[in-house]
This record gives sequence, C-alpha cells and structure tokens, in this order.
Amino acid sequence: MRVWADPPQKKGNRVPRENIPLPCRVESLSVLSADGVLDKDLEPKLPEADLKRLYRTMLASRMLDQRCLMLQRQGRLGTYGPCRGQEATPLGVAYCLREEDWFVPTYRELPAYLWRGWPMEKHLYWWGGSELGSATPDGINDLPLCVPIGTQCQHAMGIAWGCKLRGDNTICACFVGDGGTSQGDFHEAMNFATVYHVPLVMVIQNNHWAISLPRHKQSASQTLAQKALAYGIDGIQVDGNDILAVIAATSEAVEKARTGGGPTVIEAITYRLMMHTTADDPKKYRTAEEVAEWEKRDPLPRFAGYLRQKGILDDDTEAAFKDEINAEIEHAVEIYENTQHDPFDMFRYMYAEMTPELQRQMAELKRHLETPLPAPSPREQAGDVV
Amino acid sequence: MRVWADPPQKKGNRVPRENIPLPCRVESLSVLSADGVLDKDLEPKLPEADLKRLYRTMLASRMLDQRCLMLQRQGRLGTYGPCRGQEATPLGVAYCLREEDWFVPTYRELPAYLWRGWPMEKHLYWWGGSELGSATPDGINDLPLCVPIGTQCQHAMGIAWGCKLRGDNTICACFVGDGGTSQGDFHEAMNFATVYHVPLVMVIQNNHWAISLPRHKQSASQTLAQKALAYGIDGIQVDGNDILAVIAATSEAVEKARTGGGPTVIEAITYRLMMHTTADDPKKYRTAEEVAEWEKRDPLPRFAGYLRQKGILDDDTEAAFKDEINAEIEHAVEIYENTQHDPFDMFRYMYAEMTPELQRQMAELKRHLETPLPAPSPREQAGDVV
Amino acid sequence: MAQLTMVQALNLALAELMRDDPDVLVLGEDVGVDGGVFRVTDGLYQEFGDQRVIDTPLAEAAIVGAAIGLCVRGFRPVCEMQFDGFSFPAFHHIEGHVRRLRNRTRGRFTCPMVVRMPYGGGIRAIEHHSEAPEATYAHLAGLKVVIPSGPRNARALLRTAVLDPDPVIFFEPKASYRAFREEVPDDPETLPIGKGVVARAGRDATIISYGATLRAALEAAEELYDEYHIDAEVLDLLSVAPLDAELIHESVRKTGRVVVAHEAPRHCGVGAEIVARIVEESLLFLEAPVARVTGFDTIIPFFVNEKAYLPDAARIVRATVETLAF
Amino acid sequence: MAQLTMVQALNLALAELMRDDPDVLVLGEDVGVDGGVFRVTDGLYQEFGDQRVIDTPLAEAAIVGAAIGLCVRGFRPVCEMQFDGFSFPAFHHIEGHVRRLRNRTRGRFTCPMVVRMPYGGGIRAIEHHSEAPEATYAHLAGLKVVIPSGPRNARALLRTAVLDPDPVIFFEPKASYRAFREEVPDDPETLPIGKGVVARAGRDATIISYGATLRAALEAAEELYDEYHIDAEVLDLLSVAPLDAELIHESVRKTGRVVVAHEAPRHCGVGAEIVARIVEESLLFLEAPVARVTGFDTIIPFFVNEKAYLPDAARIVRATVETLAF
Ligand SMILES: Cc1ncc(C[n+]2csc(CCOP(=O)(O)OP(=O)(O)O)c2C)c(N)n1
Ligand SMILES: Cc1ncc(C[n+]2csc(CCOP(=O)(O)OP(=O)(O)O)c2C)c(N)n1
Ligand SMILES: [Mg+2]
Ligand SMILES: [Mg+2]
Repeated sequence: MRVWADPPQKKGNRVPRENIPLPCRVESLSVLSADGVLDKDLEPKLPEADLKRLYRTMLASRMLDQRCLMLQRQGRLGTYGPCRGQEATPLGVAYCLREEDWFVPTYRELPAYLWRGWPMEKHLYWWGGSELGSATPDGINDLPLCVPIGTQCQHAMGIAWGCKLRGDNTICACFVGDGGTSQGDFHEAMNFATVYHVPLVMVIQNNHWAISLPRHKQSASQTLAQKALAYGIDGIQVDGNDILAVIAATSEAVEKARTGGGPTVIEAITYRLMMHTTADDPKKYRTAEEVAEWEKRDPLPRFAGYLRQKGILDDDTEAAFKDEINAEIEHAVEIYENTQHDPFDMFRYMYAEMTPELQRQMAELKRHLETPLPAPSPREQAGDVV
Repeated sequence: MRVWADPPQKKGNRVPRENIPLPCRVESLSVLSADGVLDKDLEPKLPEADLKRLYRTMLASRMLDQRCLMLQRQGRLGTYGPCRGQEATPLGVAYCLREEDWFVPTYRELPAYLWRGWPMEKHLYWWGGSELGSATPDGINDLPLCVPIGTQCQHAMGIAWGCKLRGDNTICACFVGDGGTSQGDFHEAMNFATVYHVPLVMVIQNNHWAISLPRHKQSASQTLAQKALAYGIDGIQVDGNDILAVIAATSEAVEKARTGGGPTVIEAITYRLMMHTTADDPKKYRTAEEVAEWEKRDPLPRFAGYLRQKGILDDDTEAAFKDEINAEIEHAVEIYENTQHDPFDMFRYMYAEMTPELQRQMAELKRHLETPLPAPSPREQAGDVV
Repeated sequence: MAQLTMVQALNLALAELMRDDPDVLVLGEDVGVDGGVFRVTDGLYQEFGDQRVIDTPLAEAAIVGAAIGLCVRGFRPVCEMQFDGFSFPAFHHIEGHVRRLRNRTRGRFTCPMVVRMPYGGGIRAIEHHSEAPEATYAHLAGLKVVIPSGPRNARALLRTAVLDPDPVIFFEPKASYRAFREEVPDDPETLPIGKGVVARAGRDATIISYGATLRAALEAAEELYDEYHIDAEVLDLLSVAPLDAELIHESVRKTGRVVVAHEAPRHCGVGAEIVARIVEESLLFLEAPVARVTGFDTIIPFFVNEKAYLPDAARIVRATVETLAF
Repeated sequence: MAQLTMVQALNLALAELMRDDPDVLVLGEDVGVDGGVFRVTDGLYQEFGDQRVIDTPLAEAAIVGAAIGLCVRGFRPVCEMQFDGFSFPAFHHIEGHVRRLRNRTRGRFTCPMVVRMPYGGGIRAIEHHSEAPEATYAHLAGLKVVIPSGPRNARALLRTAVLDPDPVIFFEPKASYRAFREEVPDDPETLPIGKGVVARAGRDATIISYGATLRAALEAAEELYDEYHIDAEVLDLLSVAPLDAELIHESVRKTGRVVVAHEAPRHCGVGAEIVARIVEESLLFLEAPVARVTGFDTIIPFFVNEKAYLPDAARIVRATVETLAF
C-alpha cells in the first residue's frame, strides 16, 4: 500500500487562481519632511499654545534624557535606555489623548509621560532602581515602564476592552517596538482587539533596531503596518519623526476608536539615535554613517524649524524654556537623590494584607538588620564544638 | 504646563494618504465543486494507481474513525476526537510529500498518518491512553499527535529550518486549526519561517469551529489565508474538501519550498462533521442545518464520484477495499487490545540514563506493587500506639 | 441545602458572585455558549450575557493578559484555563505581571483576578490533561494558590478567591468534579485562603494532603484505623500558598509522625516545603522521617498506566505504617 | 592555563563545542553580530558564521520551539534567553515538549538542547533582570538544571550540558560573570551533571549552596572560622536537578547542622527539597533545624533595595551560629 514516488507537479507555472479582494489596505503619511518642506494640505491646524507646549515638552524630554545619560556615567543612575530621536511619536500620540484616556508604554516614551504629567523624578527613580518610579501617580491613567517585550500589548488590549465595557468614552493607546511585533503577545492582542472591536490605538515604534537586530531581520514583511491586514484592519505608516504626521494619523485613530470604530495599527518610522541602553555598544552592529543620516531627520530641530517659520518660537522663548527645564531637572534630581528607600517595602506591597509567612520573613530581616551578629564564640578551637 | 483639552480633530474626513502597494496577495482555488463539477483546466493529472490509493486511504481513515467512535462508546477507547469530513486536506497534503519529508500534525490528520505508513494500532494506542501511540515508528518522519494548540507550528518551523541547514532537499508540512491561528505560536513560527525563508508548508485546517467557537469569533479577518500578508508572503485559500484542489495548491507549495522559495500558508476550508471529541456535545452550539449543509460537501463521496466518472472506481473495487480495510482494522484492534503496558516505562524514557533519584522512585513503586501491605498490626487499640 | 457535585457547587459560586457584583466577568475558551468543557460555567452566558461571560479566541496568554487590563479598569475577571496543561502559554503574564502589578505600582494598580483551572489526573485523559502544577505557581510570590477538595469548600473558596483583592490561582481537582456530592448551604459561604482544616482528627500520625488526593488520604485513614489500629489525623490544606503552617505544626507536635500526599511530582513539590516548615519549627517533635507519597518525577503516564503514578490509599497506608514502625 | 572570567570561560566552552561538532548551533537574541548582551557568545559569529550562530527575531517561544525542531533534525541547539526573566514566554515549550519529547516518542525523538540564561541578582538591574527561577525548572521532570559557580566549573559543565543527550537548563549566575577569574586548563574538561562538590571541607556545620550565593557561603565560612571558631563545610551543588543527595547526606551525617543558602524565594524553593531529602534519609543525624537563608517570598526589589533581599555572608553567618547554638 505504501508506494513512494514524487507526485506529478507542474514545474514552474502556477495553477491559475482567483484573487480574493480584501477590504483593508496599507497606507503612508508624512506632513513635514526632514528638510522642512510642509504639506500644507495635510498640516493639522493646532492652537499656538498647544504647539508651544508640545515643543517645550519635546525639549524637556531631550534635556532630561541627556541628563540621565550623564547621571549614569557618573554612577548616579543605573543602566539607562535613552529615547533621543524618538520624541515625536510618543509626544504626538499623547497629545491626541484625553486625560482620562489610557496610555501603555514600552520604555522609550519619556515625552509622553512628561506630557501626561509624570513628575521628572519618577523617571529617575525607575532608572535609578526604585519602585517609586513605577508607581503611577494617582490620577494618571498610565501603566508604568515595564520591559517584558510585547506583553504590554495584551494589557493595553485588556484596558481598551475595559474602556468599551465601562462605556465611559475612554480609549487606550499602546506602544510596541519593531522587535516587539515578533512576539506572540502582539499577535494575540491584535486578534482579541479586532474580535472585540475595542478602542485601541497600537503604535509600532519602528526605530530600525531591536538592540543589535536590524528591522529587516526582524520580519520579512515590507512594512510592519501590514501586520494589521492579518486582523482585517487597515495599517498605516507615518513618519514618526514628524510630529505633525503622527498627530494627524493618531487623532484619526483616536477618533475612530472613541466612536466605536475599533482598533488601528500605526507604524511610526523613527530611529534610535543613541545606544540601546548604556550597557550597549552600537558600534558593534551599525555604522556611523547610518546614524548620521538619521541625525538629519531628528524630530526636534525639524519641529523647531516649523515653529520658527510660523513665528511661534524664537531664541528668547527657546532660552527661557531651557532655563525653566533645567531648573525642573535640577529639582527632580534633588528629590531623587534625597529620597530614602525602605527595604521593608518589599514585603508591604505583595498583598493587600501581609501573609503570616511574609510577616515572619519581614521580622527575620528586621532582626537581622537591627541586631548585631552574635558575639564571637568562646569555643577554643574550630572543630571541637559539636 | 498640564492643560487638557481635546486636540482639534477633523471629524469624519480622513487625511489623504498614499497607498503602499504590497507584492503579496490572497487567492482562492477550487477544482472539483461540491456538486461534482470539475474544472478541467485546473485538474491535476494524477496516475490512476495514485488516485486509487488515495481513495482507499480516505476510505480507510473514514472507517477507522467510525470504528474508534464505536470503541469509545463501548468503553474500549478513551475520549476520541474524530476527523470525519476533513479527510481530503491531510491526505492531499501527505500525497504531495516525499517519504523523507517531514510532517507535523495537530490531531485530526489520521488519513495523512495512514498514507505515510503508520500502522492503524498506533491511532488506537494514542486515543487508548498509551505512549505507544505517540512513539513515531522508525523510518517515518512525522511528529506524533500532540494537543497543545499552536505549539506544533514552532516545531515544524524548526524542522523546516533544519531541513534547510541540512541541505538534504527535504521540506516540512504542518497543520494547524482555525483556533490555532489565534495562538502567538502560530505568529512567531510564521515570522521565523519567513525571516529564515525555510521550506515550510503551513496548512490551516479551517473546519469552522474550535470546539464551540465559530470561525468568525476566532478572528476578525475575512480569511485566515491573509494572515500570510503579515509576513510578506502570499496566502491561498483552497476548498479543503476537494482533494484535487488541495493537491494542486500543496504540490505547488511543496515545489516552491523544495526549490528555495520559502514558506507558504494554505487555508483549507473544511468542516468538522462530528463532535469536537466524544466529550463534546455540538448541539449546544451549532444547528443540525449547518451540519446537513456541510454533509453535502463531504469529501469522500465527492472524490468517489470523480473516480467513478473517470472509471477508476466501481462497486466491486469499493467493496473489495472495504473488506480489506475491515480486516486491517480488526487486526489493529486485536493488537491494540492484546498489548500489555508496563507502568515502569514511565521511568525509562525520561532520560537517556535514569537518574539516581528516578531509580530510587522506580524501586519504591516496584516494592509497593510487588510487596503486600504490612500485616495488620497487633496493637490493641487505635490511639495507644506511639 | 442542596446535594451538589463540585462542578455544580463551583457553578453556583460563580452565579452568586456575578449576581452580587457586575464587575465580575468570566472569560475563557468555550466558557460561554458551551458552558465550559466541564460545564463549570453552564448557564452563566444565558443569565449574564456575552458582555460578562466571554468566549475568547484560543490564546491563554491573551486571556490572562486581557484580564490584567480589565483589572486595571476595575473589573474582577475570572479566567478559565481549559486544562492544567494549557495554563503555561500564559505563564509569562502570571509570573511577570499578575503577581507583580501591586508591588510594581505600590498599590496603584492591582490584579484581583482568579485563574481557574481543572487540575490533576484520574479522568482517563490524554497527555497535557492531567498535570498538577501547583508548586510551579506556589513558588511565585504574589499569588495565592487554592485547591479545594470537595463541593462545599470549593464553592466557599471560589467566593473568597473572587472577593480577594489579590490574584488567586484556583485549581479544581477534576477527579473530584463529579465523583461525589455534598450538602451545600443555600446562602453563600466563604472560607479563608491560607487556612487548612482537620479533615479527620487522629492521634497517631498526620497525613497532610489536598485536592483529589485528600480522598485517598481519608480512605487510607479509615483503613489504617480498621486494619492497623492506627488513628491518623488527616489535614486538608486547601491552600498551598500561603500554607497553613500553624495547623501543620499543631498536628505534628501531637502525632510526631507525618506523611505528605500529593499527586504532583516530588522534586521541589509542595511536599518538600511542608517538610521544610516542619523541620524549621517542629523538628524536635518529629519521631520519624516525613514520608512523601507523591507523583513520581516523570511525565504522568497516558491513562493506561496512570494508576501506578497517582498516589492512592494503598501507598499512603504503606507509608504511614512504615512511618509508625520507624 | 589561562586566567578567565566566567563569561570568557563560557565563551571558550562554546567555541570548543562548535569546533568539535558542526551540529552545535547557537541561537538567541543578539547572540550573533553583537556577541550577546553579556558577551558570552562574542566572536562565535565571526568564527562560525550566520548559519550556526543565529540572531533571532524577538520571540523566546520561537527560539525554543525552533530548537525542538532542530533537535528532531539532529542538531544540538544552544539557546540563549537574554535574561532569566525572559525565559517564560518559552515556558510552555519547555514544560510541554522539551522535557517530554523523549518520553512521548519512546526515544524516537529527543531534545539534546541547552537553554542558557544569565541568572540571579546583584548587577544593579531593573525589574525582570534579577530573578532566580531554578526551582521552577527543577520541578519539571525530564530537565536537568545546572548552575555553575565559577569560571572553571562553568566551562566544564557547559561542555557536559551540550554533550548531554537530554535537555539542560543552564543558569549562569550573572553576579559571577566578571566578579573574579580562575585558572582554566587548556584542554576541554567536563564535570558530571548531578554531582556537587565540597567547596570547603569542615566538621561543624554544612552550608549548602550554589550559584552566586556560593561566594557568600564561602565568605561566611571564613568568617565563621575566624570569628566564631566554627569549621563549616560548604557544598556547591552545581546541579539542582538531579540533586546530589549522596553528597548532602555524607556531609550532614558528619556535621549534623545544616544551613541552605540560595537567592531564589523560599517557598517551594530548592532549599525545601534539600531539607526534605535530608529528613528522608538523614533525619537521625540532624541536631538542629535546617536554616534556610534565601531570597524572601517577594518580588526581588529594584536595585536600590536589592541588597536587603539577597542572602549575603552576614545572613549565612548568623544562621550558622544560631544553628550551632540550637
Ligand atoms: C520578553 C523579552 N525578551 C527579551 C528582552 C530583552 N530586550 C530588551 S529590549 C530588547 C529589544 C527590543 O527591541 P524593540 O522592540 O525594537 O524596542 P526598542 O528597544 O528598539 O525600542 C530586548 C531583546 C525583553 N526585555 N523582554
Ligand atoms: C494551548 C491549548 N489550549 C487549549 C486547548 C484545548 N483545546 C483542545 S482542541 C481546542 C480547539 C481547537 O480548535 P482548532 O484549532 O480550530 O482545531 P480543531 O479542533 O477544530 O481541529 C481547544 C481549545 C489545547 N489543546 N491547547
Ligand atoms: Mg526597535
Ligand atoms: Mg477548528
């Protein structure tokens, strides 16, 4: 019965098939190009005050980021993961949210945190090794920095689902990296999000690298936006260093989510200008030329140029911003460095009520830390004691 | 600094964007329709002997499946998961493989196993609760039935990758259910498969149900074939009850894989005619009408009709097949029911060499099973013993 | 009062909880229209609708991951893992987030969720449907791990678990799902998590167990009494994290002889922790080594050989008699 | 002979193994061009190329899942999990397949893979980068779980692990990665898996430890000797599955006093298993309760408070002195 031979095959020419037209597509959007050319048709019309505030926040993020690198080098902070060059996307997305909306970051969204009102010292606490940095301030609807790649997509999907079930008109925005799209969690979250049609805006920050792995080795797909097609929704690619494009795309996605239109996938094209973290040496895997190329597309000067052209920003304002921000940073560093940390906190937040065993362990540690070691024994010689 | 107001939004009209054309598409294929209409242009030209053997295998699968249901009802088998109605896809796929190719099933691919030479008693062992059923026979390159949904995709991807690294011209075919596509494992496996361009044929058996969950609640995408687009490759949907279409699509995918063209995703549209397993009551979640509708598309009579029309099958041959198969099944049941199982085997296959602790535990069990319990104690009264 | 199986008792508990609190949601594979593959959620979909009893796509990580988000939004999700063997795709969420969220955010966000799963062997199942992974979860600080042994305590503990402000892994011994019925009172009850009970009082030896193995322990105790005149005390732990050390010490200090019985593998199992605790605070009362009657350090065999793996009354009897003879 | 750090010694072992056997592959995140975030795979990509040293996309389940398939095709994959906290997305493959494939197929297919991961605290890392999950893996029958403590045994054990016909979880104590150097002989060595060693001989008490905590144990032993005239024996287990029970019994029967020290949480940790084994076969030699000096049953604190969590020499000294005073 078991006879093996190659089944006959039409070599080369494909059996003709019918094309299945799909209602979803992948598109791209850019408003303000790297060399400052503005597409006036697409330009979102933002109030001057907002534009100013956005710029100030982007600058604050840049300066705090820079300061953190310095603190790290001075041994005053732990390993640090900078976000330089990626400010436009998180900031643009945060701008499109309401205060009561929910925001789920990965770990490179400092400008969004600043925009949403996190005090700067929180950032220092986190990278300085304290849970104070991940204790979301009361009244802010954000999850804290948290690094297990991809998992946050599921949490954001659950939050968005909760928003829908609560019916309170809130939505959730979530960030994930190009690397993060390879995780099963990303896939499962997008599948649930589309099945339950929840108000989720999933922003892929494609910064071209996942530590040392370049984007083209992360996925064989032409774009990351097209991951959306697997779930039957549109994908969109935006210039992630162009805050105007980010705002244009996100505000539509937020509006769609809020009005029952379900989730959106936005791929924001950007670039990590610095090392992955201070423990990383990017020279091992990428060229200085590549980085230089992307320096030209830096979102900060690009945004500044736009604002100056519009007469919203001038040297005086910029200088005033810098002074204020420097003072804010100094203040935050002072708070950070003068905070006492209580090791017993490790026992206190495990459960609403401490278990008997944890009480016992806490007492054990207390006794150890507070009682000196027993006095050296009077026994004559080692080995004779038992 | 923190001022919250709705950012201005263009209500309703979308910012114009550029479409990104993608080089991949989703297509569909059917050769022999449910009512027996044949698309002569698409008909794969198979040798008569092969067609006969295919039919005989399909019939054998159907009969063994039926017999297993009966054995289960008689308490001679454990919970059983039938594959009635889904025979065409696994069989068509197995037909396109060479003996030395690799085959990774989920748990409804009985006809493929029979085609690839698994003795029938293996199937009985597995559903009868013995590891003998999952011990792949020597010389057959198949993974055994194994139920953690989706995980097999990763193993198949790894095998296909191994095929590529070995350079031995082999490929791997893998099955996954409609439910299985929701698992992160499916996504990660397809991502790796496309990144490493491995010779993998991933067949999604969309049988419309994952236990009680209908296909449309499993994913919001129009097709499951379009999951392929997320990885930058084509997807194809075939009529999975049409063995000719399955063979046409698979043989191309196999050829493509073998010649370095990388992975393919095939969605085979089929239907689970019976319960999920014998522990399941499908009346709780689907209508008799729906099942009746799919009975009409049963792959077995459809294939029979085609063969009869071609003069390859007649009543005599059919009757002879049935007699032979019945005898084979009887033989297998006899082997199955007369096999002694050694509980100590549980210790023997944990490691190449048994660890000291396992030896100790095995001795403990041996002593327990082979030594009678201590004689009742002569102590006068409970409670006085210590 | 009604005579209920454990499945019915759990179903009752869920219905009561969902009636009491609109924020209690049930989600999982086949929990809705189908009522769960073991029928624990039977009828809930009909009573509470598809916004509260949710049939999910097939992805355990997403079920638990979504539940984390739902907790953040103030819900109390009860997740079902269809079988013990299928909770592991969600393991990185349970390990990495569920048990940590309160600590990470210093209490700002918490995870008052319950992850229910049928648990253990003895139902003639195929591979991956008979595991007992309680030690795996008990080792993860921040979780509570509960294992009822009968209909009445199952219903009471599930209620406590859902009302608990912290995450609870709730193992349902599937061999006990329909094995026997118990009187279950009309009004909802609770039982404290972290407290065991004396399932049978005795003076000569302590048999410590939980879950489906408790029945074997009780059977063994009867046989020990009838055949060997040994009056064994049987403890039903009900929780394996936290562990009721007080209860254990009290009994051990009385009997001095201990047998621990569970169906999970031995190496680094809950039995080891029980021994370690006894040694820590009751060593001087111990008159014999503590015997561990457990599943072996193997894969639980497919069902034809499963009986040889699962601890039964005979193994417990032998161990107890030998412990007394030490 | 060369003076190597553990990172260098591990790197050497991998290079040697890859030179010996073309079927040995290394795969993981950033293991290739970058040489691994801890540089354990440094230079391998350059020497062996991208078909054998493979930078994978970011998905641990796929790394281990692929490795299963590669094993089926006869390769010997060495997978790197970038940190202990990130092995759990692959947990369902390790639990459900890696440790079961031999048993499932009655030996037809096997998983001779090694899953390496940096392990434990003490490097001022952020959350999820300092965990010690050895008990979680040790509880899974079918795996071997190895934890070296220094450059020389790391290199020898990694060699044994890769040559082993069964899957090995290989924990690399990251606090010891560069903390000190050791003489490493020119020729490849092996050390048997499942065998510990006496790291310091002594008569008065037994301190059982492994991994990075071993250094604290040795330091404690020095202090005990110098300050308290207690001559402690220190055991380095090197494997936690299988456990070297023989070595433990031998020492315990000599000293009668035992302290177990590991940085993983206590509840259902490896320490508990050690106590249970001692009680099983050496109870009568025990003159005092076995003290467990371990991480607490909490989330290991972010690094400013990490020191209070990790067992150090002082905690071991105190426990030993108290055990002797019992
Ligand atoms: C589950 C998991 N695996 C591995 C890591 C280690 N790791 C931290 S960041 C990173 C790369 C992430 O790349 P990407 O998602 O592109 O984000 P980016 O760092 O570029 O912002 C890796 C592998 C992790 N944090 N979580
Ligand atoms: C990881 C995992 N979760 C849950 C289950 C329980 N289960 C067995 S089959 C099944 C449905 C599978 O549906 P599908 O993939 O469509 O395959 P089909 O049964 O239709 O062939 C489920 C949920 C499982 N086996 N594995
Ligand atoms: Mg990136
Ligand atoms: Mg299906």
